[in-house]
Amino acid sequence: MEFVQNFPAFSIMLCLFAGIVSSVLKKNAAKWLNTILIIVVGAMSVAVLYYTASMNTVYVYQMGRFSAPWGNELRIGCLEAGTALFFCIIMLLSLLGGRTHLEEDVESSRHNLYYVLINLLLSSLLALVYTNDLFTAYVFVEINTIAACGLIMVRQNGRTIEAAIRYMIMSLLGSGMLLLGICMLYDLTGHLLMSNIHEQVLSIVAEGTYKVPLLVAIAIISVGLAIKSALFPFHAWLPDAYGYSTVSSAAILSSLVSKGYIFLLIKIIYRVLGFEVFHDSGIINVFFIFGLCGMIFGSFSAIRENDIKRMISFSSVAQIGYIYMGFGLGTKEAMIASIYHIFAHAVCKSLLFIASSGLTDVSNRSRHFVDLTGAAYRNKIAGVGFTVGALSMVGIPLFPGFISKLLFAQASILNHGKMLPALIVLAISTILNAIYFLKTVIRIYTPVENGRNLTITFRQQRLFGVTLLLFIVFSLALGSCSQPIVDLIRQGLESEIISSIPNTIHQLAQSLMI
Amino acid sequence: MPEYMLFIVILLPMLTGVVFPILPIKKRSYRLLFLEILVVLNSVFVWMLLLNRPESGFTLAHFTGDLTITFKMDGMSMVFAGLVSALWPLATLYSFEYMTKEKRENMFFMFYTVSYGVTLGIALAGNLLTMYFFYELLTLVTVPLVMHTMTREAILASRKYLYYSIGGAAFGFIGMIFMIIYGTTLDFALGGVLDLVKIGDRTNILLLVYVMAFLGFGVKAAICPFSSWLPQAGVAPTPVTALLHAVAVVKAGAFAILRLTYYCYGTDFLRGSWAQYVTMAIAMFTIVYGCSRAVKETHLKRRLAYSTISNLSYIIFGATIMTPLGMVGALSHMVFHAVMKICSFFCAGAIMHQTEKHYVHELDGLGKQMPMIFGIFTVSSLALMGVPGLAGFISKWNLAYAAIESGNPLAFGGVGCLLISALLTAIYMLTIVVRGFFVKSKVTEANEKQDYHDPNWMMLLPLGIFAAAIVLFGLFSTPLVNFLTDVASGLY
Amino acid sequence: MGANLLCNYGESVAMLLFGIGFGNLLLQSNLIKKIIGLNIMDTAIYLFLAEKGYISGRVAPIITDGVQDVNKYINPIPSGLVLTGIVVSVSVTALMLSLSIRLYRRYHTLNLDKVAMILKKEDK
Amino acid sequence: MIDYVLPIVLPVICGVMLLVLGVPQKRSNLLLLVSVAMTAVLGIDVLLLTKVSGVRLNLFELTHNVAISFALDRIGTIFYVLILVVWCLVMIFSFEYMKHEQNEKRYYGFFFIVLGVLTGLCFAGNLITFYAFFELLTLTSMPLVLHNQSHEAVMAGLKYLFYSFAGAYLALLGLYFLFQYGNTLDFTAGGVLNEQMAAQHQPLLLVLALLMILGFGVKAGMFPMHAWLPTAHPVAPAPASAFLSAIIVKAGVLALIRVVYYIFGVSFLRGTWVQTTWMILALLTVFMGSMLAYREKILKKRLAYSTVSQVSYILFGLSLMEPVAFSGAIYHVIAHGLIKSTLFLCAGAIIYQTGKIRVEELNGIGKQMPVTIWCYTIASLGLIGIPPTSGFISKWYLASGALNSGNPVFAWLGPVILLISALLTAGYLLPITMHGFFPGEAFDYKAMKKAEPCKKMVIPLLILTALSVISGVFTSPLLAQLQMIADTIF
Repeated sequence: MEFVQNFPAFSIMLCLFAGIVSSVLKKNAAKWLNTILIIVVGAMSVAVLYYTASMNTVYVYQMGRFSAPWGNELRIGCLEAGTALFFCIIMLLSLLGGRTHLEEDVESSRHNLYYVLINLLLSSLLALVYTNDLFTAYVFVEINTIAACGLIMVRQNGRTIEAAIRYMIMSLLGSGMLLLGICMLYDLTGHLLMSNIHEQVLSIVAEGTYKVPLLVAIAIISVGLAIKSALFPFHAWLPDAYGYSTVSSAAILSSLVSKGYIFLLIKIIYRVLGFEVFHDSGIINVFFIFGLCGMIFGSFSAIRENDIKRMISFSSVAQIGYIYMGFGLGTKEAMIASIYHIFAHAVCKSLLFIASSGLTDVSNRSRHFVDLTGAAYRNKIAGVGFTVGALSMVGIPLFPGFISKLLFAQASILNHGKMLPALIVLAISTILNAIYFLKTVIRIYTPVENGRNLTITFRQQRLFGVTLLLFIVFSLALGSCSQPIVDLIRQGLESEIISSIPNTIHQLAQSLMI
Repeated sequence: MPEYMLFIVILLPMLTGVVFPILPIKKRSYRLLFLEILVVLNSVFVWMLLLNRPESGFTLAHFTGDLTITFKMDGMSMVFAGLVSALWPLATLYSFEYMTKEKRENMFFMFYTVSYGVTLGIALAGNLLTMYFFYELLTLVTVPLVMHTMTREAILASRKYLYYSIGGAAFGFIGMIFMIIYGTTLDFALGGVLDLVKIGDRTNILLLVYVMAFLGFGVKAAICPFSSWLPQAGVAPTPVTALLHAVAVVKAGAFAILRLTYYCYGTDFLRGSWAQYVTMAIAMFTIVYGCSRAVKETHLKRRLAYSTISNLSYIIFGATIMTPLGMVGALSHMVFHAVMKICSFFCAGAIMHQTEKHYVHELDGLGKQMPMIFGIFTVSSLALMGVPGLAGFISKWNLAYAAIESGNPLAFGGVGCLLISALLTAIYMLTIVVRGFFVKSKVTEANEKQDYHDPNWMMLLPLGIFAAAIVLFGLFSTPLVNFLTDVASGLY
Repeated sequence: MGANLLCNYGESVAMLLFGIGFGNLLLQSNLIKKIIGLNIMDTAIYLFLAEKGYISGRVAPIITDGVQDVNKYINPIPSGLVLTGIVVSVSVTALMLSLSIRLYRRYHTLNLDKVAMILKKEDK
Repeated sequence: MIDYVLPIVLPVICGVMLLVLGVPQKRSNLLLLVSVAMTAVLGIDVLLLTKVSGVRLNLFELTHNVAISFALDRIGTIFYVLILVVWCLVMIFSFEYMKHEQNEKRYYGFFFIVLGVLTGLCFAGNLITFYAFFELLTLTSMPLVLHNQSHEAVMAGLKYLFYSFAGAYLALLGLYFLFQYGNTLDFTAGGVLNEQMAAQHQPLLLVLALLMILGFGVKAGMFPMHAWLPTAHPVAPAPASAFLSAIIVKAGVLALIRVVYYIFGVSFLRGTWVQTTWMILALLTVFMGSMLAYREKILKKRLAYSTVSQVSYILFGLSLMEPVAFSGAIYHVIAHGLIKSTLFLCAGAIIYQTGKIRVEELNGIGKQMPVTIWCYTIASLGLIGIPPTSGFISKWYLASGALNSGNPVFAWLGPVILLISALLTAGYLLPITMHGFFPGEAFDYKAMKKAEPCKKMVIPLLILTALSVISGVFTSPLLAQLQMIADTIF
């Protein structure tokens, strides 16, 4: 039992405590605490990742003194660790990038509250990533929701309140359904730990009893999480929520929060139900169709927008459509592609949000395309950042978007039935992405004669500039050397499937107790 | 030559272009001299590569999986790279003079030179992925050139160009994916790399995908439903229109189609299938369509652009014949049309540069005042018509020979289309010549007589060289055609 | 089918309630009513859980007069879940209410559609 | 080599020199220069013509098996001599005539170039070379058409251009296929078709043959695509239109002879539907041309229409694919060449002296310029076919050829139509003579003054007229030649 194995639990705890502490801290103290916290958690995740990846193990970490099937467990594999690390990086960068805006959007008395919310959010995300217990998952989903809602409305104006309320309502519907589904599963299997439920589910399916209730439970859970992660028909709340909150909130929400739910869904698909069971249920076709529709309609509404932030938000509807299409294809490769796309989209979307904020700064705070003309000349680094993000979204080689496109396409060919629709919609949505993103790029690189707007050089915004540079480097790295990441994901998924016979791990858990 | 030179010749122009705007040299002529020297140097490298060719390829990086960025010089690469590297220095020289009347030339020359490297990248790509990569890149680096004037129409044109190209690439992408899955390898190999065992009974889907990819790459080659970006892109400065939208970019599209047809899917798989008929029919239609639009068009550069559309489909028609001879025809028209069309475009550019006249009906009687330009223009237009003794005749001859030799009835029709379009070409080109030489200009009576004259040597030298090349190729094409035949028979 | 529904009526009622609450939360335009719907929904789930946890003829899992026998008590876990759930729903409800107060202060209405209209006006 | 290349290149060089070099503006110097060049060219041509050997010369290859090759056979020689004669006479005529036209320099330049191209056309040893020079001929003769750059002239020039190219491309289509289905493309009497190929693809080849006939027929003003001729010829300066109408039209005839007799071969085409179609078209053109000429009021246009009909005499003769008719056709080539140039030059002289272009203005013209009108009259008689002019001989052979062709319909239909059109010819040519010499009472002889053109114009007229008569009288040597040709190809 290495010490490393405690790190996940520690990190969750740390975040919670930090949240509590920083509620009484001063503004800057809270800021630094939060920064350090994220860095520390990231470092821990690196350690865990290294440990799990090198040993190629998946271990269960028992919270409290009750052992399975009663106690509460974490399950840590390289995929979880990697995701945690990734979330930390994105969150850190988004916060750094949006810091100047935070100063303007939030009155300084509330800053520490903001960081409280951030810390809670991080803890809930980590919990969603690590937990092995469905009900814990539900609780942290709620925490996540509350924190996210706070992040939306920390910037005080009517828009944000309305957006926050809409967001709350939708996600409450979602979590209600999730809870109901969990209860049904519990009813069916008598367990709350994922691994135990999995065994039971397998036996149920083997016996062939309880077909309908199982299907209903799966459906309810999937729909609930789909609502929370803004899959196409349920995306009404998204544009306002992302579009009007402060920058770093928008970046974090779009790139992390929804991804947390999706990751939970993946865990449920793989661990609770087992991939085959999920595959045999008809849900994947629903996911497939909704995903395709999302890819198309999201892009169309993005094309109609003439407000840059709302446009970016709509594009994330389309991108989430990609992910669910990957689920719907129902092959392992497609699942890998989806997970990779979670990463790729997270990087690019937060990059886009932050860069766009940089662009709006130099267009006297207006977010309409007309005023953005030539913004890239006034704020060069932001222009470059936006261009990189846009190219990645369109799927130009060297950028992560291309890799995920590649993976999706390759995966879709293996599924003969869904191949052609998937491929064609991929191509079409590429065109649509090109239309709205590159239109914007051309717009911001179109010079204007009367340069009355102020110009911001790199010196005036060191932090912002450095952050964007980091983002760009990060996304390029993700895009150009994607092979290790793909391998990591594959290893994670497979190792989960291997280790869902949890005997060895139980002994480990026993040894943990003493 | 060592393999890494394959990468050097791609990298060098890119670096040059990127460095150019921040060059510490102040005096314009020195800057341009520097640029020209580097471009010429690069072309020299390319030709050295052509003369002693590295047998093996050069792998730059490993992409995901077994996908690599690889450069290799096989026959087609030799043709395209040689063509591009021969034209580029001349075009650059020409643009020095031309750009004196345009703004922001630093930006212009930057992207102009970068696109040289990217085009070479397409030419030297050793596998489909690499080619796709540079293909997308080419779109991106040429868009700033299209929107260079930054007028409203320029921006609209560049947008359209962008959407069309990206969309096309998206469909080409599908074809690539299928090659990844169903091909034994992604590397280009004459005769195709399809794994027939894997395909099994799914031939029709593969054919469908081939047609998709054909259309996708065809967007850059301006095949009919997707051709409307090309005339609009004519708002770019003439060096761009001439070199990129008559040679580099559009030929890259044709090149990609040739690669796809002969090196990836393989002609044995495609020949006689419905896919061949569909693609050939599209090419034939485009041939006629482009010409007839050109006849109606009165804007000089747009007219030439439409003529480009139809001539590109000559190449594609050759490609869809799907026999080695067809490939010879396609390649020869690729080379010859490049020279002819860049020549005529440069003449148009010179006319616009000297006289600010853009429309055909404004050209009355200019032939007297700038005989050199109009003489060369006459040569190029006769060549485009395919008058024997000039380059155009040879390539058309090869195409028709291949079409008839293939014995494919649709191809016979294609020969007919070639001739119809030849007639239309005569109509829209010779009217210009006749106006220039034989029509008294009304303008001179109307207001005072301006005296226009031929441009200076920077413009005339390239034009002269091109005209000479046209005549030379027209008279003694045998060595070149032999070389192309070797390429098509996979000797390289 | 009908017999099933009848014999475990508790679950049926829970589902009914859940539907009602869900509908209210989704369809009501008045915020307060929405929140009430939310609570109904949660309560329905707790009822469901309680039903699941209950084994007839046993008592709540609180050790009375030192009887340690497991067979005497009902399954404790659902009860624990219900408790946790109540905590969560309370906090969420509090948050919603505070939000609606803010909204009311700003727009003097609790009707989301009206708010949306006002916002549109603000944009113009 | 020299004896083939020099006659082609030399005139072209002279022409290009004239075009590009800064030639003296003073007219007399220009004429001096031109005449020197002309004598040089003619001298060399004649010299080489005497010592030219029939051997084939392959100059170089454009691409695989696509050689530029020359070989001068009898038929070529006949055309070549005709061209030389008419060319130099017309040149002499132009010296005077072009006085009242602008940029003569260009006119002479292109006149030289055209001679070079025509020479190449006669020397061409295979179809590709022939085709090359055929297209060049169109390009280089266009400037003669639109010489006075009036709008209608330019339009006529373009019309001429596009019709000819359309025809040329039809021919090119056939060329492409023949390259596959023929053993070679060198002109060989009796055809070059590969037997089993021809057997396999007979329908295709027949269609191609028809297309090629139509295509080259354009230049010869054959029916479906004849409309350019009446537009293009009259707008040119008179000597130019004389040359166009007398010689350049014959390039189409030569092309048809080459294609039908030296590529496809008579044996392949005789008795097929292609032959029938061709006959019908030719006869149709004969009749229609005469009718239109009859209704036409402007003199030069009338002559142009008459060209349409007369050239189709030749085509009809060729289409019979029968030795006698063939001789007749070739004979008519010569006759029509001489006569039509005479007529056009006369028209030119009239215009030059009096500026009158419409027929009804020409009352009493014979009194003003008797020599001209006499030449005109004799020429017209020749065209109508009155013995002893050359026209009579040719038509005689055509008719007899038609009669012993053994074709049930055309054996009698052909001669009948020829006869009718001869009457029509008389109808549209002779009135000018009559009204010219007998203007009637209304005509006042006071106002009339002598307007005989100067020698430079009259002498060519006389020579041409004389030639047309002579060739009608001393027929045997020429007929012997034609017999020999016929023996090779039938």
